[in-house]
Amino acid sequence: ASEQFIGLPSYRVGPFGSNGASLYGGWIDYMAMVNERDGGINGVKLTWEECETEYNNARGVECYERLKTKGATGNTVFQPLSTGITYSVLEKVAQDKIPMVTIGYGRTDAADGRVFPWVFPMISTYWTQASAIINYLGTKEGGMDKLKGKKIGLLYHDSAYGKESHAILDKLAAKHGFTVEKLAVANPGNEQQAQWLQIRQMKPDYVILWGWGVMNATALRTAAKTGYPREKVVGVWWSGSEEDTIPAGDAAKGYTAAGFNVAGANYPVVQDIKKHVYTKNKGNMEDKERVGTVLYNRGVVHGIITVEAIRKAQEKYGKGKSLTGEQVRWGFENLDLDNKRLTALGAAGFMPDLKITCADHEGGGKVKFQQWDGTKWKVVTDWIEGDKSVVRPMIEESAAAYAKEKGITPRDCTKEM
Amino acid sequence: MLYREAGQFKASYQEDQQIFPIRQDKLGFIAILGFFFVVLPLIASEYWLQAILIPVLIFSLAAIGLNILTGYAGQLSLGSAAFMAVGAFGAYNFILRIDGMPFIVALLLGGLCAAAVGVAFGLPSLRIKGFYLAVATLAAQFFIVWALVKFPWFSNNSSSGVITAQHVEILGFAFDTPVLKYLLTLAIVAVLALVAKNLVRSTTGRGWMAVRDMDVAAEVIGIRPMRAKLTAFAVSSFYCGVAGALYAYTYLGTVEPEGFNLDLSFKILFMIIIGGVGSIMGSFLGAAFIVLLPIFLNVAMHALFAGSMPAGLGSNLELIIFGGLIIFFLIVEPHGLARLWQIGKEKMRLWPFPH
Amino acid sequence: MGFFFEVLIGGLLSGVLYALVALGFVLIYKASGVFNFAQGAMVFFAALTFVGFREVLPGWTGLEADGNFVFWLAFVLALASMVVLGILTEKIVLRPLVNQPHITLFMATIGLTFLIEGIAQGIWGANVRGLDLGIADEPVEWIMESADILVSKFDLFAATIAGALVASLALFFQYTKVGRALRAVADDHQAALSIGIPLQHIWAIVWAVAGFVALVAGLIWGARSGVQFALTFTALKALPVLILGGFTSVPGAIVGGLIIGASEKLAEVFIGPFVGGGIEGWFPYVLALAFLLVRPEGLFGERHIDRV
Amino acid sequence: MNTATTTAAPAAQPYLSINNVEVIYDHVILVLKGVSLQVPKGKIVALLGANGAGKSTTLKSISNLLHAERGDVTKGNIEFKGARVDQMTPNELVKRGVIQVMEGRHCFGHLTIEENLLTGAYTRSISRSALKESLEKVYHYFPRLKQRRTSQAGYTSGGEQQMCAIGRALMAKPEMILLDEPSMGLAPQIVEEIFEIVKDLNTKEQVSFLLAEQNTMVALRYADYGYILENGRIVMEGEAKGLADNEDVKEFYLGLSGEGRKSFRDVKHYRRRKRWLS
Amino acid sequence: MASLGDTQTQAPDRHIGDVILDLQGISLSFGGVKALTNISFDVREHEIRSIIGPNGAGKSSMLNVINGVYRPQEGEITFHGKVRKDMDPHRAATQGIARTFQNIALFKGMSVLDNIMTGRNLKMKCNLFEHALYWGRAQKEEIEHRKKVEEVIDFLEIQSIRKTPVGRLPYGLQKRVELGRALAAEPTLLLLDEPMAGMNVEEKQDMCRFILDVNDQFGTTIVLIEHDMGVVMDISDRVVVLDYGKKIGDGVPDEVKNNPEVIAAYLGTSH
Ligand SMILES: Nc1ncnc2c1ncn2[C@@H]1O[C@H](COP(=O)(O)OP(=O)(O)OP(=O)(O)O)[C@@H](O)[C@H]1O
Ligand SMILES: Nc1ncnc2c1ncn2[C@@H]1O[C@H](COP(=O)(O)OP(=O)(O)OP(=O)(O)O)[C@@H](O)[C@H]1O
Ligand SMILES: [Mg+2]
Ligand SMILES: [Mg+2]
Repeated sequence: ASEQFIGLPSYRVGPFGSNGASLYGGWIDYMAMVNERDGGINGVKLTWEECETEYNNARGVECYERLKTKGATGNTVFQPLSTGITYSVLEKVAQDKIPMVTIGYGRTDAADGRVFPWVFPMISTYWTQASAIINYLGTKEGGMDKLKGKKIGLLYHDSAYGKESHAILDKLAAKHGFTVEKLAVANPGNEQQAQWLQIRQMKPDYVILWGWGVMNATALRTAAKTGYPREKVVGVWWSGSEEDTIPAGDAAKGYTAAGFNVAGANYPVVQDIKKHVYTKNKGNMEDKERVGTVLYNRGVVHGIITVEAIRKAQEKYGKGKSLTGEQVRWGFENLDLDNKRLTALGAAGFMPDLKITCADHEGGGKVKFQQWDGTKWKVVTDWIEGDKSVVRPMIEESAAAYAKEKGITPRDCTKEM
Repeated sequence: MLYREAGQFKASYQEDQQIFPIRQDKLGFIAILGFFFVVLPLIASEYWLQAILIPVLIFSLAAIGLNILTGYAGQLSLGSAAFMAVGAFGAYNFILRIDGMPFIVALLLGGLCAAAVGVAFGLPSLRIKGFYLAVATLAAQFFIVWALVKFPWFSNNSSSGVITAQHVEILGFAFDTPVLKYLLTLAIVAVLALVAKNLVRSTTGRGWMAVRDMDVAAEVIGIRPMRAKLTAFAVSSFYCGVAGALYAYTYLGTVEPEGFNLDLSFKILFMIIIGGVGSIMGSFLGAAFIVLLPIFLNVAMHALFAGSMPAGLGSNLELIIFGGLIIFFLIVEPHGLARLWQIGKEKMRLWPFPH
Repeated sequence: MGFFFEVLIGGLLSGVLYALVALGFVLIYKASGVFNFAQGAMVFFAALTFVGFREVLPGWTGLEADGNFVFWLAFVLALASMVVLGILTEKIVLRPLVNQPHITLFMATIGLTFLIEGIAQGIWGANVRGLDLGIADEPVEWIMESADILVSKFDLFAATIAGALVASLALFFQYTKVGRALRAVADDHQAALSIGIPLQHIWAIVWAVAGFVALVAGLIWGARSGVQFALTFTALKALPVLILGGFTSVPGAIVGGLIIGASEKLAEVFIGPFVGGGIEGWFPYVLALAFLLVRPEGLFGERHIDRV
Repeated sequence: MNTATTTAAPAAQPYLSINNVEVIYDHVILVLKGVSLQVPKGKIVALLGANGAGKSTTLKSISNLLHAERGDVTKGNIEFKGARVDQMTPNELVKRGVIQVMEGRHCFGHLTIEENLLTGAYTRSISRSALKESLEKVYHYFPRLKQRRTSQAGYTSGGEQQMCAIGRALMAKPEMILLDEPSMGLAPQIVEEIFEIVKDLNTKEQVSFLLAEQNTMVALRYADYGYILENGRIVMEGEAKGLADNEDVKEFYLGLSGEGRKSFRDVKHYRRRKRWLS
Repeated sequence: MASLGDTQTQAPDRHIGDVILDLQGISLSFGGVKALTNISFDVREHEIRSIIGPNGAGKSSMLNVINGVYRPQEGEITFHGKVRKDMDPHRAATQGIARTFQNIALFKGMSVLDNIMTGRNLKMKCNLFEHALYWGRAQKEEIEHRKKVEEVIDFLEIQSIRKTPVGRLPYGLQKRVELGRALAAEPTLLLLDEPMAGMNVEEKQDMCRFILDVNDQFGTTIVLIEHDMGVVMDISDRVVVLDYGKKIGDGVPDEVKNNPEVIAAYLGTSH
């Protein structure tokens, strides 16, 4: 039978090994499940190979190059789950005609598909997320107008990743009339006494936690130490997993975080994985307890999107064929996961519906908010959408600037079919 | 009679001063050069060029830089990556802000920026020695990276501090394919390596080594420790800077300041220690070793127990073996691969015993 | 003003925790003139082993999970592992490299770092774990009420332990024969051998002690921010403390810790805002550098002798 | 050429004996080419020879300090009181009473003179008073050290360091001392003193000595027996008196030619050297 | 010691010039330790001037003062008619003072050749960039100096070990190489700190030969510290005796030798 190869530049050691294990675990499990349950996509078996990047850019590039030529048609989608690696291969993917999907990380302005045909920062970019968070706070306050005069603290990881938050929040602050107090936390972020004492001084109404790795747990711990109510701390999705709350212990209770996927093992899709994969113990997770955690499910989302894109592409380029990266790219660009489809996949409410177009490589832009009750994440909102009217122009502006710098002429999407 | 002897030596000095006094070595070296310049580009796959050869060359250059500072001048430094960053962002801004700026010039200017910064952070070395200095150089490491993230000017106000290297073009000729990029890198590295070799076998180099081995004595015979150390910092940082620029332009294309983090600095340090402290050739060996070993292990792991072992365990095993091998090599030859190679040659040449 | 003191005290307390990690470096440096890069990894390894045992022990022994007994049993087992680690390190790594240049030994400890990290995560897995020592990390009420200054119970507790550890070790080095021998070894391996100082044993001992210190540091830091790989980064916090206090001085570690801790916090709060914050990463190093320019061997380090 | 057994001074049991030892540095540099020598109990044996002959190497191979310099004993065996010592750690050796005073001082620079001496007694577990006693003894031998007791060894003068090194060894209360160039850098009368001390220990406490010495004149004056080492081979041996009278030794090692000692001014430069080997 | 008496008569009648180095009332102390107290003596051109004295008397410190490694608290140094409070090593070197050290201070990591080449350092004019290219001037210069260095090597008869790393050499040869490094600088004033320690008579004879040759062939002035009385008395023109940092004797060998104070403090009865 024909096969479809997918290269996995995973990281299972080093500071983020824990996250990598869950993310890639969920993703691999889903693909394994598709193979087991449906015998692949229209009979096309999914095959994959991991390549350890240690979350290191150079290693990532090596993996990219190594995986590129593997399998029947070479690597057909690249998802490094590391913004750094994303940047490092940004130009290569275009040359090699391999679509790169960066769900919930990576280069934000790549959402403009006209300038970045090969890059798909799907579901929601950092900017959309930021505005979604503000919208959530608005609803908490009972209306966006209520945000006027409010003071919002931004505790961000002092790095490229953390700085993504600045521009958008400033814009939103101007629009809604609240103020943003930015507090940088030096990498790795295992010391935040100073920042939280400052927060204790300035008494913000909310604190947005824009962290990564050990910074999150430390933040919650220190918040508790300085007596700042966790209910008023809202995290981004890279701060909203069990890996962040468990080490914080009781300090995490009441903390809320955004997520473009939710925690929980009782969604049909996860159940299927257990049924078809773990009972045959072909599961990838070393500790099964973590099946259904936020990051694991995020991995599953990666799986779903990958598989569905391939499925879509097969409709155009021939069912049961193994496709090239270029063909799969078309699949991504025309991906349409409406709620009907999601329900069919057993992922209704598990992830937001999304529709990718030539111009918009982001799609959905929706997030849910979950609260940590001390033992598990509880969903507390429905899907909340970011403010596209603010975000989209920013994206296009930034993308245009890039296009200019690089001498790229944006695609004319009216011509694309 | 002194005179006569001198006369008869005269002819031989030039030869004696050459990099490869021994004929076999010279031929071997030429062969190697030929292989890298002519044969490899023809046979090497894109993967090898992009993912192995180019980085190895670039890291070799950085390693040479650090070796000049640590190996020859004896100033332990943990800030190499930061100086690479200066080089990269320097070159980027020169090309960005001065139109018509030739690539090579920008490269060198980037290197010079790094050199300047290097000298600035080298000043403490006049008073501070050994590991104290090493830890002090961490100040450079953290501060520079922080500054690059913090001040958007360096990254042309990109929202995240990331820069995307412009396309490499020399005299209107674009270096866009892997082979061309490889050749460009190779050429630059080869030339700079030669320059480094010249420096270390000249008065400058002897000055460095003298300061390294015993600065009091050095001062007494008229070498200025301060001058030697600072030139070492400057040259070293220059090399790191150029390496950094290449790292951005011929290797990754897009770089973020965090890319030049402490890990990278340490990696370069491994390279010179494993390769051989105080040896240009060692820098190459070390770079190759440190870049290739983890990849090799990763591939080997997959080949051996693909699937049969939990992925996490595999990665950790790689780490363990990597660490183990480093220790093993140090025990076998504390002075690095270069020395190992020498001893091998000695063994071949002069057993049982010289005269 | 209250705020100032709040920051100051908080800084001092964190400083003691840095000192705790720095201590491990000092021990080994004193004993062998080696800069033990693996200290951070040892902290991680120790903490992970502890929580690991704590997880599996109930399964093996049928004791209830968060009982005192399990806690101490796990502690003992973890300590034992650290001792074994120390002895193995001496046998496999140091002994063959005796009398080699420092940079070589330094490199060896880097290799050791990879080994330890690999082994630790290989055995116990990469999972991030929480660790609760039973001391709540919350403000001390009466200080809070009387002066509205926030002082964390946990930090006080940690500081006490660290202080005690430092004090006892300082005494040990000053007044025992082994202590003296250690300093001798650091000066000249070969000479030490020649007069019959058993390097092997001494190093084994020191590494074991360093392992113990690492365990304590690991527990305290693990309780603060979870037991995870990032524990290895605590080393980065310790280094400036180290050079400021002097590689060879145990009391130096504590003093350096206090200075670094306090000033870095104050800087972050009062200077940070003007330069965009996040200066905690480099400020301690620059500060230490400034100190070094005045005292090239740190506050209490031994002067480097070059005599002709 | 193992004449040692035949001519060696009559010793009840072979005390320290080195049989046909070969030493290689760095795997390639062959330094000792089958050296055999014996030190009888309670005797002073001198090991003479030019620079680079291998004296220090011989001593280090006995005290097992070679591996610290990446040198190995590749042939032969070394016995002390009938037990092989090749595999012992230096620590065990010192415990058994064999200690080496290394060439070139090797004091612990950062320790004070007194601390240096105290570390010397590391292997002995003795009372404070006993320790004090041996300390006093050393000070009695080297009054100069007492004056400088509190200053860091690294800052003391060359000779002071030399004394410190010897004193440090004495602290271990050894029964066999390997002295490497004790007289180096010492003022004449101190040299005399040191050799007096050697004699003293030797007669009073039956300490045996193997001393590598360049100062042949003095060495032969105090030694009972002597070996001459050249290029890693023993080329001559015999009773100290006998050696001192040997013509070649006179010329090359004592600088005495036919008509007594020559002034250093008059020594001819291009004199070709007579050698036993090659 | 029969021949000691007539050393002076044996000395070739070299013309001893006038004072080139004059030290007045030099005092130096380290914390409590008084290394030198109010020492004055001079060195004449072309002469061999010895400093003797018990261990810790302050001989090496004296040399360190002369070439600026130590800065005396009191006193003044007159070199080539220029009066100074103290020297600094670099200036001393540029003015033609070279030295060897008591505890060998060679550059362990370098070959014999390179070690001696460093001695030429001050004479080299090329800059970093010329070195980088190693072309034309730089290379010519390198080769010229190499020639000079080879002369020194031949002179000291160490051709065979040219390329060996000095760390591996036996003690005696290292001393010789160190002398070579000093000579390579073509000094006018050469300071030798116990150049013959740890040598046997034969090697000492060679060393003496070298010193004497340097002295008459290049007319180099020599200040010598040595503990071997035979050597000192034979080859030196004048001897100054230190004890506990004080000067207790100064003059031609015979005077010194018979100076009771000196005998008591230093020579001991055996001489
Ligand atoms: N660590 C080493 N590595 C390589 N060669 C060495 C080493 N140590 C000594 N040698 C060589 O071994 C030979 C003997 O050295 P050794 O020090 O034993 O001579 P020696 O008789 O003690 O001379 P000296 O009287 O100068 O001390 C010398 O030629 C020396 O070059
Ligand atoms: N840098 C220093 N710091 C402290 N004390 C010093 C220093 N240099 C020398 N001394 C002391 O000054 C005194 C003289 O030292 P110096 O080395 O000049 O003696 P010396 O005459 O060379 O003795 P030797 O013949 O043993 O070399 C010694 O007591 C020494 O301890
Ligand atoms: Mg010797
Ligand atoms: Mg002296």
